[in-house]
Amino acid sequence: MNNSLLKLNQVETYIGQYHILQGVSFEVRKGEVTVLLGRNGAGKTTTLRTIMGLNPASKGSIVFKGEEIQTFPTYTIAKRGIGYVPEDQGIFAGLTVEENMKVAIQKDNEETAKRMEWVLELFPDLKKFWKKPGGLLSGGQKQMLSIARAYVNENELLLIDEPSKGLAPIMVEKVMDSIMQMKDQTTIVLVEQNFMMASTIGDCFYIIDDGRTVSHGTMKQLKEDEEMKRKYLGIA
Amino acid sequence: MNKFADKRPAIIFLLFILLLFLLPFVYESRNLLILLTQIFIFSIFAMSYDLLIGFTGIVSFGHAMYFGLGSYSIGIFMKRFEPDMTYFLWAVLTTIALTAIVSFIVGLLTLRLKSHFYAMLTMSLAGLFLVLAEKWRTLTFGNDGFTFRVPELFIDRTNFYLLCLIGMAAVFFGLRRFVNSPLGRVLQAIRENEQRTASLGFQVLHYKIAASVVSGVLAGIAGILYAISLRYVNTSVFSMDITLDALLMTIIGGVGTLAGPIIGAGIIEFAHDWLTGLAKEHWIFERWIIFFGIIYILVVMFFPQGIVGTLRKIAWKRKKKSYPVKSEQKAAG
Amino acid sequence: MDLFMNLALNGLATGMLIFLLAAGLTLIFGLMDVLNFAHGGLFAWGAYSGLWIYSKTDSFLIGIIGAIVTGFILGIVTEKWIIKPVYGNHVQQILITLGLMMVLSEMLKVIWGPNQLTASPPDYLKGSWEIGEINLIKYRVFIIIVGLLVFAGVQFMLKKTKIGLVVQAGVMNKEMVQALGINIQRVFMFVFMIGAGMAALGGVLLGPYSGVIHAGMGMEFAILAFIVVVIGGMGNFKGSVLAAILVGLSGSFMAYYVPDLSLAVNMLLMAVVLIIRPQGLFSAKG
Amino acid sequence: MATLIETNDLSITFGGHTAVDSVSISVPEKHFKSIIGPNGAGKTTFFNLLSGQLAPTKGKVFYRGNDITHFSPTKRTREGIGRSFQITNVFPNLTVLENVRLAVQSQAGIRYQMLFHYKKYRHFEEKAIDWLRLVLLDEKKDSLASNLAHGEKRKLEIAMLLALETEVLLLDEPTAGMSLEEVPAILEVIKRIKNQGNRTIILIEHKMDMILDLSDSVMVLFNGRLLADGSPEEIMKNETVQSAYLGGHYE
Repeated sequence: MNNSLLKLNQVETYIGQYHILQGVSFEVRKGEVTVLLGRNGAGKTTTLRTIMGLNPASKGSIVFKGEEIQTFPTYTIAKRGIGYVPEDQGIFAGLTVEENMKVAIQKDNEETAKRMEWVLELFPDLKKFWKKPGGLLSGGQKQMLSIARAYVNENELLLIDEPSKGLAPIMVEKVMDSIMQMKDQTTIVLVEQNFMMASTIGDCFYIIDDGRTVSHGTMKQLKEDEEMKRKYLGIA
Repeated sequence: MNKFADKRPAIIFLLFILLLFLLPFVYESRNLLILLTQIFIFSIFAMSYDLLIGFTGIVSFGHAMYFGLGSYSIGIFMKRFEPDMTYFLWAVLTTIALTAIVSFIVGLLTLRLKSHFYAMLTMSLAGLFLVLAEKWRTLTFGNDGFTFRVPELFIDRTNFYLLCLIGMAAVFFGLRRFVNSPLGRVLQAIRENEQRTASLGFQVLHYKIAASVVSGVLAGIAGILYAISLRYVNTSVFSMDITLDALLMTIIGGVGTLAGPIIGAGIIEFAHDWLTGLAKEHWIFERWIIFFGIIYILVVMFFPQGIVGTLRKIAWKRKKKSYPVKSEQKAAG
Repeated sequence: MDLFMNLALNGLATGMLIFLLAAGLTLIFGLMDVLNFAHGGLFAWGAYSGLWIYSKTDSFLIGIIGAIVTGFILGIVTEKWIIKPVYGNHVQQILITLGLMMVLSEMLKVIWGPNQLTASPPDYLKGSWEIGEINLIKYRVFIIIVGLLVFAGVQFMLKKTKIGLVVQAGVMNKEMVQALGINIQRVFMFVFMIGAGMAALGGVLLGPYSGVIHAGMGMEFAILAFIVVVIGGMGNFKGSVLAAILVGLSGSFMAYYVPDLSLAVNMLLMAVVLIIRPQGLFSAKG
Repeated sequence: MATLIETNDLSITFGGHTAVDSVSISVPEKHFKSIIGPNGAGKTTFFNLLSGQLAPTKGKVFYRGNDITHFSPTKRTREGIGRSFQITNVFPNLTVLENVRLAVQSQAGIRYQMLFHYKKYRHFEEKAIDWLRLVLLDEKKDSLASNLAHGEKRKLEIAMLLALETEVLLLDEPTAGMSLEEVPAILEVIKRIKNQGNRTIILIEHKMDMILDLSDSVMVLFNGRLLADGSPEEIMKNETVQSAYLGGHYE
C-alpha cells in the first residue's frame, strides 16, 4: 500500500460524555476522492474534526504520510499538510476576503503566490469581492473562500465537510465544478449528504453509522447496490 | 443510618458551640476572647458570602457594601442618638432595610449579567459606596471615621463574645435550614445548571434575588457586630479588603458548605494574629496577606472545593468504594 | 478658555492612561474570553518598577522601557501559570485573577515599602508651553502623544500585520485559526504580553502625572478601566479608546464642577450601559 | 380517542429558509408517535415549536383543543407538555435522587418554601424513588449525577421529565451519543413508560428497529414538509418516502 496517504485505525472519540466515534477505520489513497456517507448524527463531521485534532481521538491511530498524528495539536496537523473546510465554512466574518486569505497563508513565497493566482482563477468571485468583509458574502461565496483558504497552502489532503449544504442548486454546481478541478491536484476526503454530488465526484466511499465504519467500496459498486443504499442511507 | 449521618455535623457543631460558650468562664484571656469574637463575626460574614458563591454560584466582588452599610448604621445611630438598646434595635432595623433594598437591586442585575460583568459591577458598586462614605463627611467624617459609644450591655467583652457566638450559631442553623429548604435546594440546582432549573418550571430570577437579599442582610448584621467590636468605624469597611477577607475565608475553608467559611474564618484570623506577632521578628510577616494570596491561588487551582469540600470528597470516595460491586451488577442487569 | 483647555487636556491625559489599561483588558477579553482582574496589578507594577529604574538611571526613557519590559515579563508569567490552567472556567478565572491582584499589590509593598512614593517628570517635561492665552502643561501633552502613538501602533498591528490579522481572526473563530496551522496558544501569550506591557506603560506614565504612586493605585484604575471596557464594548479595541476619552473628560470636568459626583457618574454610566446595552455603546455587533 | 395535540398549518421560516413547512398533524391521547426524516428535515425544529422554544411564523398549536401557540415553554410544561433535549442536561453535583426530587417539588408547586427542611416533604422523596425505579436507576440514587455513565444520565433525565407528570412527553433522540451497549437499557425504559399506558409520547429517533417496535404511528418530515404519516407498516412501503431518503434532492 504505497499510495496510502491517510489511515484511520479503530478511532474512538468522545465529546464530553458522548461516545461519538466508536470505531472508525478507513484509508485514503493518494489522488482519490474518498466520500464519507451516512445519516445525520452518524459521526461524519466528528471524523473530520478528529483528523484535524479539534476533537482528539481517545483511542486508535491516525496515520498521515507514515506518521501517527492523533496526539498532535491542531495547528501541527494543519502544518503537516491537511487543509480543512468545515461545515460552517469558518469564515472570519469581520475580515475581508483578502485578509482571510492572508491569515491562511503559511509560507509567503513564490510558490504560494502561484497557487493564489490559480485559486483566484478557479473562483473569480473572490477576486471580485476582494475587499469585502467575509461576513457579507453569500453562502456559496463563503464556501468558495473557505475552500480557497484551505487550498492556497500546499496541502496534500483536503477535508471538505458538506460543501453543498444550504446552497442554491446553481451554487452547488459551481462548487462541484471547482472540486472536480482540484481533484487532479490533491487528495480529498469529502463528507456529503447529497448523493448526486457524492457519486459524481467520489472515487470510493465509506459508510459511517452510529460512529463506526460499516461498509466501503468504490463509488461504482455503491451506485449499483440498492440494498446497501437502502440499509445505511435509507430508512429500511 | 442515613438520618444520623445527616445530623452528625450539627451535633458536632452544637458541642463545639457549647465548649466555646463555657470558655470565658474557665479561661480568662482577653486577647483570645477578642480574637474569637472577631472570628465569630467574620464567620457570619463569610457564611453569608458562601450562600452566594457556594450555594447559588454567584461571584460577587462587592460584598463589603452590605458589611459597610451595617457598620455605618450602628455607628451613626450610636453617635447621633443615645448608645442604648432602643437605638441599637433601630440600627439593626435600618441595616436590614438598607441591605435588603440594595441587595434586591443587585439581585435583579444577576438576571442580565454574565459572571464577568456581575463581578465587575458589584466591585464598582462597592467602590461607589466607598466614595460616598468618603465624600459625605457630615455624616461619616470621611476617611478619618469616628469613634462611638456602645450600649452598656456590649461594653463587657464577655457579654459581647457570647452575643457574637450566639449570633454565629443562629446564622449557622438558620442558613442550614435555609439551604435545605425546598427553596434552598432550588438555589443549588441553579448553581449546577441554570437553564435546567428554569425548564423544570422554577423562576430562576426570584431565587437569585432571594439568595442575594438573605446574604446581603446577614452581611449587614456582621458589619454591625464588627463596628461594635471596634467602637469605631471608618471607610475601610467598604474597602475591597473586606470582600477579599470573605473570599479568602470561604474559598480556603470550602465553598458550598457552612462549616467551611467558619473554619476559613478561624484559620485566617488566627494566622493573621500569629503572623502579626511574628512581624516583630521579621517585617515580611506584616505582609501576611501575601501568603494567603498565594495559598488562595493554589486552592482555587488545585482544590477548588477548599478544606471542607476536599475532605468531604475523600470521604465520599471511600464510601463509594465500599459498595461498588453491588451497583455495577445492577447496572449490568 | 484657559480653564476649559486645561480641563480638556487633563481629561484627555487621564483618558489616555485609562486607555492604556483598558486596551489590554479588552483585547485579552476579546481573544481569550478572560476578564483579567489582575490587570490593575500589572499597571501598578509598571509604575513602581519604571520609576525605580528611572531613579536609578536618571533617565525617564529607560524607566519607561524598563516598565514595559516588566509588564511583558509579568504578562508572560501570568498567562502561563495563572490563566492557562483555568481557560474556559469563568468563575475560576475571576477568582484566581483577583487573588493574583492581591498578591501583586502586596508584593509591591514588600519590595518598595507600604508607603506611597513621590515621582516627578524629568526636567525636559516639566513646566508648560504658552501659546497665546493658553497654557499647555508639557507632561500632559506628552502623555496624550504617547497614548495616541500606542493607539496608532496597535491599530497598525491589528490592521496591517499578519499577527494582527491572526489576533482578529482568533476573536472570531479560534478553531479555524488553528486549523489553518497557527498555534493559538502563542497568539494568546503574545496578546497577553502586549496588554500587560501597555498597562505597565500606563502605570509608569501616571507616576509623574499624579505626583505619587501607591500600591492601591492598581485597583483604583482597574475599576475605571472596567467602566471603560464596558462602555466601549467588551473586546472592542476602538470602542475602548473612545470610552476612555469619554470617561477621562467627564472625570476631569466633573471633578472641577461637581467634585463629589465624578466617580459616581462614571459608575452610573456603566450600570446604565450594562443594563440597557450590555454589548457596549460603541459596539456594532448586536 | 380524543385528540390531544394538534398542529394546523404549522410553519417557521429562518431568514428565507422554511425549516418547517405547513405541517398539520393530530395526535390522539395515549398515542405513541415517532418522527423520522433525514438530516435537516426539521424534526428538532418541529419539536421546538411544540414545546414552545420557538414561535411559529404561521399556523397554530392546539392542546386539548386550546390554542397554545403563544405559550412560553415554562407555561407549556405546567400545562402538560414536557420534553427532553438531545444534549444531556442534569445537575452534575447533586445526587441522582436530588435531581429527580427537584422535579417532583416543582410538579407539586412547592417553589418558595424556605422555612421547613426539605425532609418535611418526605413523600417527594418517595415519589422520586418511584420514578427512579421506573427508569431502573434506583440503585444509584445516592451517587452524584456527574458520576453516572452517559446512558444512565439519559435515564436520569427521562426520570426528571416523567416526574413533572406531564401528559405529553417529547423525547428528542434519547439514544444520541450513546454506545451501542447502552441503547437497550434506554429502549427498555421507553417500553416501560409506554406500557404504563397513561402518557402520550412523541419521539424523534433514527434507529428504525426501535421505531418500528414502539410506534403506533410514524410521521416523515422531509425538507420541512410532512411527507407521510401513518402506521409503521404503511410508512415502510411508501415509495415517496424511500426515494426521498435515497438522496433524491435533485431528481
